[in-house]
Amino acid sequence: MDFNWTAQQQAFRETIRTVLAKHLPEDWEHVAHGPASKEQTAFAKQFCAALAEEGLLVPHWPKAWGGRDADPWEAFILAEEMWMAGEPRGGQYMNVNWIGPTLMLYGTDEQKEKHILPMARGETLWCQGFSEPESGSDLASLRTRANKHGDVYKINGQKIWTSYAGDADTCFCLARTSDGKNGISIFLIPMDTPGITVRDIPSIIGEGDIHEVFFDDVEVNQRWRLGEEGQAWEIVGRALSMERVGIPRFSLASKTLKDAIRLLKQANRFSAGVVEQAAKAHAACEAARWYSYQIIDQRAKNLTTGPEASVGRFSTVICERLVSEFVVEHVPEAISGVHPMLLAHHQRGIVAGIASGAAEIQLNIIATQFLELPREPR
Amino acid sequence: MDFNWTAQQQAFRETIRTVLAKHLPEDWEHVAHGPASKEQTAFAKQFCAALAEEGLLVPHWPKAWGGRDADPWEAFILAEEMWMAGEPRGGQYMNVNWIGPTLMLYGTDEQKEKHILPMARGETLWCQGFSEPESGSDLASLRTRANKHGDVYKINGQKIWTSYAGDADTCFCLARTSDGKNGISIFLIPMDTPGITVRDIPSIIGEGDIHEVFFDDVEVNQRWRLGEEGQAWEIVGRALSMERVGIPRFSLASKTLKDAIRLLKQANRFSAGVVEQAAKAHAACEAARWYSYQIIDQRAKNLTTGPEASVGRFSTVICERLVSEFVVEHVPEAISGVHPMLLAHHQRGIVAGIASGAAEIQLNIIATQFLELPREPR
Amino acid sequence: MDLTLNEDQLAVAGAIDKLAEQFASSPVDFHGFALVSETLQQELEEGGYFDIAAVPEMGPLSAADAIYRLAQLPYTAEVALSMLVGPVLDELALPVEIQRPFTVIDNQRPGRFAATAKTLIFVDGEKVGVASSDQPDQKLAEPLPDSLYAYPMARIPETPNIHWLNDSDAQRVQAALRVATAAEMAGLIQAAITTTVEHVSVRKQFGHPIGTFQALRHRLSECAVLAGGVRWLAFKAAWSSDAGDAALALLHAQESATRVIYDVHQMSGAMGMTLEMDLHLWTYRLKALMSELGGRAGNAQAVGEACFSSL
Amino acid sequence: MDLTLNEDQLAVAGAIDKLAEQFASSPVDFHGFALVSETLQQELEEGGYFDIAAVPEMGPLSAADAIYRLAQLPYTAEVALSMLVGPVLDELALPVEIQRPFTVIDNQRPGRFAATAKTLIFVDGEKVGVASSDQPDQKLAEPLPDSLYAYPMARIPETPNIHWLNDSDAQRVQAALRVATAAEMAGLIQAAITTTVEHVSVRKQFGHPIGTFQALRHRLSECAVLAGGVRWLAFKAAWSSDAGDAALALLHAQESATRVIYDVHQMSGAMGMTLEMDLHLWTYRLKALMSELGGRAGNAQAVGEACFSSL
Repeated sequence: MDFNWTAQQQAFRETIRTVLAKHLPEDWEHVAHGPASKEQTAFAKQFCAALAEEGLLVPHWPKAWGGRDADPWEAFILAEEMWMAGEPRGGQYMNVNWIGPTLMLYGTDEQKEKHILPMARGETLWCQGFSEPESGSDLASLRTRANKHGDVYKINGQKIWTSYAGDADTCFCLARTSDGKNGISIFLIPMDTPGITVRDIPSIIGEGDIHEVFFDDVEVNQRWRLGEEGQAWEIVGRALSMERVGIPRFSLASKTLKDAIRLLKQANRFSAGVVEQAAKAHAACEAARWYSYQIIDQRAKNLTTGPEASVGRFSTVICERLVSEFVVEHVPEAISGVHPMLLAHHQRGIVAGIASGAAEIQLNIIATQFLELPREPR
Repeated sequence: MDFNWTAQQQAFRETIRTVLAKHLPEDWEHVAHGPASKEQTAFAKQFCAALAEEGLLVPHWPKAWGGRDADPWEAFILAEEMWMAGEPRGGQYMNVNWIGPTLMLYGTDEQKEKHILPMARGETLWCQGFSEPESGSDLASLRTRANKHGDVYKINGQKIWTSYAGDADTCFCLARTSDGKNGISIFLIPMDTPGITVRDIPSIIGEGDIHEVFFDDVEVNQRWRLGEEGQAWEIVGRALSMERVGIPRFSLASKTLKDAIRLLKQANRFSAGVVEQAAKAHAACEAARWYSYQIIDQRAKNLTTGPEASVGRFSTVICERLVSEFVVEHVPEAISGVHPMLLAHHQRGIVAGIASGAAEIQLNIIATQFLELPREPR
Repeated sequence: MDLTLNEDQLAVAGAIDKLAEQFASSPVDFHGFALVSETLQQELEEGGYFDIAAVPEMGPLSAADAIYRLAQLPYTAEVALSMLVGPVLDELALPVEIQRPFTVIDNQRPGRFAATAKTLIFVDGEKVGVASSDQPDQKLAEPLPDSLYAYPMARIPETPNIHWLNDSDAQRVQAALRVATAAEMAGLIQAAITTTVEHVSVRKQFGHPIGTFQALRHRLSECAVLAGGVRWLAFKAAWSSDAGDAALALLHAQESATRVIYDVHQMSGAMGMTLEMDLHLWTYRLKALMSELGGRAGNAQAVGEACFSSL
Repeated sequence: MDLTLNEDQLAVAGAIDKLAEQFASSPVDFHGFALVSETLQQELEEGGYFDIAAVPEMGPLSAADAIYRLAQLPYTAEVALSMLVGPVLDELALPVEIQRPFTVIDNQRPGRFAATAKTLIFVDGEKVGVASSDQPDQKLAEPLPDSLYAYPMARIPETPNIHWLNDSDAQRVQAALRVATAAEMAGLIQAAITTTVEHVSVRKQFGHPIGTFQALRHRLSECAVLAGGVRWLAFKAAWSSDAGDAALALLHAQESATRVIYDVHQMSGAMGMTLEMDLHLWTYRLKALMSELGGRAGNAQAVGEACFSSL
């Protein structure tokens, strides 16, 4: 084992930091406040284009699609640095991590042509139409319907918790083409299609972050169905496996903890009891770090990653919790608007256990697949 | 509200302490080590007889049965002082708290004559034959059978976790006379009846504390069935409601915490971090205290006690946990045999969440009856 | 020992509950953090409720109970300090005019209701000072509209005319502040649990209300146990006015809130992130109180001094 | 970065697992606390396993992995200190004869294997001293057969010939002690979880194995997450030999153990109270290690100094 970065990995990290310093504006702290605020989304478009030019938007993609086949370590280092900087890519991180790669695997030539290169240039924003009012992380109870009439599907239903929907160009949308688990299909729907209505849901996380999306007789040509009818379960599973480690939340949590400690030291408020709590949060961040790196290590070695990925994800939930609690308890002014970056971490941190692949789902996977406990009676 | 004891209550507590000082031997700390060790059980017999003579064994019982109708507060003060002293009554606390009172309510004249006065004199030890290998707190799955042949029941089956079975005179035993929840009956069985075998289960709690009891064609005359056939569910419910608050564990936990703090102060080891943990444990003990007193207050005022009793019980589980953890972490030598009373608390404390009315059962009651959450699907 | 409210106290509780009815629901179109009701404050003022702690038949316990009840409303107002700390300041006969409402400026940090308070209580470790806002500086109060805390927050710049209390007065005021805060937290925790119970009883997953899932039921039950404990310790401290009891109550409130805040948000999922569910009104008030008056570490040390020094 | 064992390390792991097989079950008639195997210790000695930390291809990481694996056996022996602390003491070339096995006497408290140890390591805060047991006083070791800890415990009276280390040596030894203890705790936590998984998969309540109940599944899963984190931090610390990493690893081990011990006993119910289930072999070893080398408070302060002083 070697817990150090290679010289090349370190150099890559430095490159990213230099690029970030070059492209982030002076008042970035104030732009970064809400993960999906109008300001941040607008900035992300220009920033991602710049990143693409620097060769840092999709380095891990194949050359054919604008990348350079960088290994999983570099992809992850990139994700870490972006997340620590307040994710200036905004919602485009989804393109980069899984929407693009999923289209490469399952898309028709037409779909790839239309969508992948614009992603690689940082020009488009997508949103993810998975959750519905009566089905959170539970795809089986999906109710949005896509009924076929000739070459066209008419889509009716409602999505909720949709991040970026307010500004997205295209929706990666799940809808039911027939009953049962294998009756769900994927549609790539331009958000300006008639019949789509987006409503902002006011939220703690920040203005413009989450939405409801209503589909009212939305017509989509079958050319924009991704994969076969009913293939959604398989495709989404594959897409999620690309996201196995998820967002490197531990890196921002760890940075936030250190920022808070600095503030406390300046104010002479870093007393013994506070040190103890900080040390425990730090331990949780480091545990999450090594868990996450382990998954990347396995991926880099082309080993299959089993349920350990869920273990890693849950360890991140634990560390986010401890850091958030530490900041609120000891630097309470942080979320009174006095320290924008700490506020931004708070808004990102509170969703750690709730966002895609909620903590409970991870715990179920750990129980059944990792510990191999008997399954729950249903 | 008044959070102070009345002068009379305080005087009663003093009386008990004087009596304890008079009757507990010098080396009591070493006798008290295991809650049901042979030594402790032997001592309990002489101690309870003395307590009876002092009028302190069954003060809350009716005059007819040797008591003086003392109110629930006095009964609870008595329980607190006894438990804090390491429960020198041994297993006889069960007679006093619920076996005697249950026999008064449901016993035949013959049953009362035979059993109640000896209890009031501190002469007899009972054990409780409830748990079975495949049914912990879940009476419905009880399997011990009592088949009637003329006037006699033949009992076959197995009980487990039976405290005091090794020395008990009589077993308050549940057995199935027919199928279903209403097919369980209660038998008062002399432990020297042929066919009964007792096996010690070696345990952390202390030698001789828990047992398996095997019933092999044990014959019991129907005169010794308590109540009607199938009445067990009702009678046990009534008996448990007498035990609503359960053992005043918070009192010993609180005393143990203070003893540990004293030791730490003597050794100059009571530093800031330790103080914080101690303060949190203290808060939990006090929360459990007021919860428990609230139940007594209601009982003293003849008000019905609802699911708050379970809330109170679970608060005790929390305080026992924090105190046990505090002692192990900061006075680790305590359970290496260096401080017998702290060891004794440890052995008593670790079963807090497991013994009769396990924590999980309390949480289920709280969820359904107190919070009124929808019931679990079955 | 008598652990039931007396008749006068029950009458106050009943009247408070009645008064509270009109404030029981948040406006449908409210999607912010600080939902303040001046009417609530006025009605309490007019009803004479800010004086109950000083009335022997009711006393601070009755005031703590009122705080506990009112803290469960979606609307907030400066209630806790007026009810429990005001009467203590009055008794001290300080050379500062004591007028409602109050604010606490702890360690120079932003304070709740600081922009509208007429009496400013400064806390710095064990030191306590009082100032009237009737001075030119008052205009300098800097409101913080972007705060996530569900109280109106403001920063107060250095105020020159602080009257610092002597040690024994400071300890009395600290104790009252701690009890007031603990009683408020007890109500907030309770309201957060009530809101969550409603949510999980309705919201379904895998075809069942999520409130039927055992993992959630057990956690919520543990939260309920903590909530009641916080209330008991706050009531005891209000009754005794003892410094140790007060620190113990606030310690337990802050320790329990840490757990409850996390759990209720976990159970409420994305709904709890929205400003359309009231949950944040409780949890982001609780978060504002987590660090008050020493926070867990400071309150624990105060408990240590008051409760363990004789051991 | 490379987070997989190398071939040599894998070979050691395989050999350790093979050697461990014969010690994998406790004797049916054993109902005590300290289940010690001298054979285990001999075989490790004969196989040269106490030297792997000093072999460059394997190093302390390989030793930590071996400790982790062996700690999961029901049998115990003085393995951790011999594997990770012995080599460090050897390197220091002290004027004390360093012989296996070792014991730690922390703050004058009873020590594990103290009655049979040949080298005594005294820890008092940050101070570290070493003494050989080849002195007449050794006979004074006072075994504590009534201890609930599942190690053979003994008290050592004041030993006059302690060689106290200089600060930098003391820090190195402290770090090695902390890593050894953390690695052992990682194994013990894992074993406690494994034993509990077996138990709850079989034991039924209300007609279903209790391992099917969601409340329990989620708690046990959280324990598993903690267990793996403890292992990672112990491995990282073994690899880096850094004082901060070492304190961090032990802090996380002690913090996680607090939670896991409670949960596994809760889930094992009365069975876990018996000496017929092996659970106490893990939990009462963990309890013995909760207070070692500063406990959570002391290790957290050490983390603070090592990791936060540059901030």
